[in-house]
Amino acid sequence: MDKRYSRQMLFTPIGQSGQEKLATSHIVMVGCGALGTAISELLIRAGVGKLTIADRDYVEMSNLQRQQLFTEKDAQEGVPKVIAAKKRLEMIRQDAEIVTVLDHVDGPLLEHLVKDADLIMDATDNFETRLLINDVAWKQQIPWIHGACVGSTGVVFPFIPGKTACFRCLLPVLPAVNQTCDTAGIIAPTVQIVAATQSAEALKWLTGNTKTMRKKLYHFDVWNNTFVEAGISRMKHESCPTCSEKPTYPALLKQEGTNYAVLCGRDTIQVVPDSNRNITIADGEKMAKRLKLSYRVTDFFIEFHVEKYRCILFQNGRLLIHGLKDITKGRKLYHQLFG
Amino acid sequence: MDKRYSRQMLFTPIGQSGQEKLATSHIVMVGCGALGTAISELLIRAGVGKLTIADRDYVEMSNLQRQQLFTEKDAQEGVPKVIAAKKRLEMIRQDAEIVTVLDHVDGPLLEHLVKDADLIMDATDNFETRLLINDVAWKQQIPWIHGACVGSTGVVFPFIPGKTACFRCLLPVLPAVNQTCDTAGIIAPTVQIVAATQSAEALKWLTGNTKTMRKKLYHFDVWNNTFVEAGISRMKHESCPTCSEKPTYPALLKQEGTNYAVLCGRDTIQVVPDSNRNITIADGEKMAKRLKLSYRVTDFFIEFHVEKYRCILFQNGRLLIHGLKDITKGRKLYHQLFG
Amino acid sequence: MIKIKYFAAAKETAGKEEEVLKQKKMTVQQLLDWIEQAYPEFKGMSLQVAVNEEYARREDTIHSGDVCALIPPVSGG
Amino acid sequence: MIKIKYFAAAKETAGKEEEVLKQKKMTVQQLLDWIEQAYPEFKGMSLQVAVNEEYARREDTIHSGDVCALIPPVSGG
Repeated sequence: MDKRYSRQMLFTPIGQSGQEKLATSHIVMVGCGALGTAISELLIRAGVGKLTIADRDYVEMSNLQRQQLFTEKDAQEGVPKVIAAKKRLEMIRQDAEIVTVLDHVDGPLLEHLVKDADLIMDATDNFETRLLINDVAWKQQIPWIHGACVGSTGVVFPFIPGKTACFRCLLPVLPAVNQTCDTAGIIAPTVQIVAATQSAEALKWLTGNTKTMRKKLYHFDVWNNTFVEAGISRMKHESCPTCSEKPTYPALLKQEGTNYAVLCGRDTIQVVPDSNRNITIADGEKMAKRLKLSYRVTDFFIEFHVEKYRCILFQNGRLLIHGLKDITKGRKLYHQLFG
Repeated sequence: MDKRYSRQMLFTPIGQSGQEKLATSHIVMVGCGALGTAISELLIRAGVGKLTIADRDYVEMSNLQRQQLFTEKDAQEGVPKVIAAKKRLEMIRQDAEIVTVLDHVDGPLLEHLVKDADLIMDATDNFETRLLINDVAWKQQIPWIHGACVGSTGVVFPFIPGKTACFRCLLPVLPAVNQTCDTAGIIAPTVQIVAATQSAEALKWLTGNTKTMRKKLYHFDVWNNTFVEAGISRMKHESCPTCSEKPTYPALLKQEGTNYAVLCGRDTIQVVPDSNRNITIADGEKMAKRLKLSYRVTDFFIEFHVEKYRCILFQNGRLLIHGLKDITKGRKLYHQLFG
Repeated sequence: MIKIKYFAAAKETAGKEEEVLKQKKMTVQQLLDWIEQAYPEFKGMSLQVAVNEEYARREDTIHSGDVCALIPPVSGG
Repeated sequence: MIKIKYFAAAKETAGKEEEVLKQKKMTVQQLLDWIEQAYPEFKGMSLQVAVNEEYARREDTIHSGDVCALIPPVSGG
C-alpha cells in the first residue's frame, strides 16, 4: 500500500491514516455514464475499498466521446455499463471490491444498497433520481455528493444530512423545461471537472477532512471561463418532506403495478414490470420465436425488433423500447408482446 | 462520425465544422504521466486526428494512483508509458493516428516532432522542459497549453506566440526550491482538473474559438476551494531571448557530449550518451554477462543490477540509474559499465 | 443599482453576460418578472437566483449594490 | 490598506489565508522583503506576486486598496 499510494499519502491532509480510512470505505454510486466512469476510476485508483455501481444502461457509440472506462468493443457488443466498468476497474486494481447492479434504481433498491455505505455519489442524469438519492441520504443519514453537467457548464455540492439544507429545498418543483446532454450537447472537459470536484469532496469526507468541504454550490462554465458560487442556507424549508422534523420521503414511496417511463432525452421508453411478474430472457426468446421477430441473445439481455422499434429485455424483466417517446404506444406494445 | 460525436457536435461552439477540424488536427504532447494520460484520453475521445506522445519513462506502481491509461499489468511488466498509452488509446479509438516517441525530449527532437503540429500540450513535470517547449513554440509559431500541478493546486494557461507574453517572461529565473509531486504529493482530482482545463483550451484553439480562450493564468486549489487568476501582460520582457524581436531560443542549443541529469524528485540519474555513440540493448546484455550482473531483457529495455542500483538501458542508449542522485557517482558508474 | 449576472444558458438567452438595473429595491420575484418582460425567451425556464452568493427565495428583497446571479438548473450526467 | 492573499503552499507557510497591511504605498520588492521578515520560512521560495489579477514586476508600485496574491510556482505533472 505504501508504495502504490505514496504520492497520495505525501499529501498532508490525507497521509497514512487517511489512506487507511479510504481502504475501509464503501461508496455507492448511482449512474455509470460520463460522471460515473470518471468518478469510479478516480476513486478506485485512490484506494477506496468497496464501490457499488448501479446503472440500467448499456454502452453505445455515442457514449465513447466522454465515458472513460469504455472501449469501441464494449459499444459494438452493447455490454451493460456496469459490467464493462467493473472489468476495466479490476484491471486497474484487483483488490478493489466492485459490486454491480444492472437495474433501474428505485427507492427500495437504493435503501438496500446503501445499508453499510459511507457515502453516495450522484452520477445520474435526471432530477427524479436525485430526489430519490436525497430522500435515501436523509433517511439513512449518509452524505451524498451532487454533480451534474450540460454543455460547458457543471455544478457540484456535498449534501450532508444534519449540516446543510437538502436538494429538495433547493429544487422543490422540478423544472418543466431543462437543457440535457441530448439537446444541448456536452464536452468532456465539463464532465471531468465535475467528476474531479465531486471526487475531491468525497476524499475530504472519507478521510475526515470535513472542514474543508464546500459550503456553496460551485457552478462553472469551462468554455466561457466563468463561475458562480451560491450558498443554500436561505433555502431550507421548514416543512420540507425530506429534511424537516417530520419527513415523509415522498420519492421512496413504492409504485405499484408496471412502471412506464420516458428516459431523459434518450428517445426510449423503459418498462419495469410489477414485482409480481417474472419475465426472463428465455421468455423473451420464446415470444420472439412465436411472433417471428428477428433477435439476438447476449449474456445480459435479448435484443429484438418489433415494428420499427429496437427492444432490449434484461434478465430481470426490464424492457427498453428504443425509438419511442409515446407512453401510450409503449404500454400497448408491451401488452402485445407479453400480455 | 455523426453518431459517435453527436453530443459534442450538439455543443454549438463546436458543431459539425468544429468536429471536422478536430479530425484533421495534429497535437504533440510532451510527457505521458498524470496530465498526459488524462489529456490524451480526453482528446482522442474528442476525435483529434493525430496525436504524437513523447515520454522517457516506464509505468511503475506509484503511478497508478493518478495515471489513467495504465493498469496493474503495465506496472508489473514495466511497460514504457508511451507504449501502454497507445495500446489503450487504440482500444478506445481505432482510427486515431498515435505516434509514440520513447525518448528524452531535447531541442532538436521536439523541433522535428512539431513540424506539422497544430498545437503542443504541456504534460511534463519540470520547468526545464517547459522552457524547451516555449522556445520551440515561439520559433515555430505554434501555441502551447501550459498545465502543472502539485498537491491540491494546479495552473493552466494557453501561450500563443504573437498574442501573449511567453513562459520565459513569466519565469526568467528557475525557482531554486520548488514543491514537486515527490515531495508534497498529489491527489488525482488536481490532475483531472488541470488536464480538463488544458483540454478545453485545446478544443477552443483547434475549433477556431480563440476568443473564448483564457486571458489569465488560472490557479486553483481544489482542497481549499480557492483560486487566483492573473494576467501576464505586465511581464513581457523587451529583451526576452524567446519572444523579443531578436530571439536566441537558449533552450534549443544542442548539448555536446554525454548528458547526465538528476530526474526531478525521482531519485534517479539519467544518462543520454553523445549522439556519436551507439549503445544498444544487445550491448547492455553483453556487458551484463561479462560483469556477471543479474539482468532481464524486455521488448523495450534491459534491466540490470549493479552495486545497489537498478538500471534500465533503452534501445537508443539512454540509461536510467535508480536509487542515485549523485551525478559524479553516476558518471563514474557509467564509465565503469560502458567505458 | 442592482447588478445582474446571466450564467451559462442564461447568458445565451439574454445575449449578454451582465447588466445593471437602476432600481433601489425589488423582490426576487419582481426581478424575475422584469427579466421575463425584457427577454420573453426566459418564459418557462426555471431560473434560480443567487443574491450575493446565496440562493434567494422569491419573496426576498434585493437592495441597491447587490449582485444577482441567474442560474439555470442542470440535470445531465 | 493593502490586502495580501496567500495562495496554496504560501498559505501553509504563512499559516493564514490573508491579511491586511496598513501601508499606503510600497513596491512589490518591499512587500516581498516585508513577508520574508515576517515569515522567515519564505526565504528562498520563489514567490510570484499578482496585483489586482495581473502579475507584477519587482519594481511595480502597490497602492492602498490593491489586492496582492502570493503564488508559488508549480512544476509537477
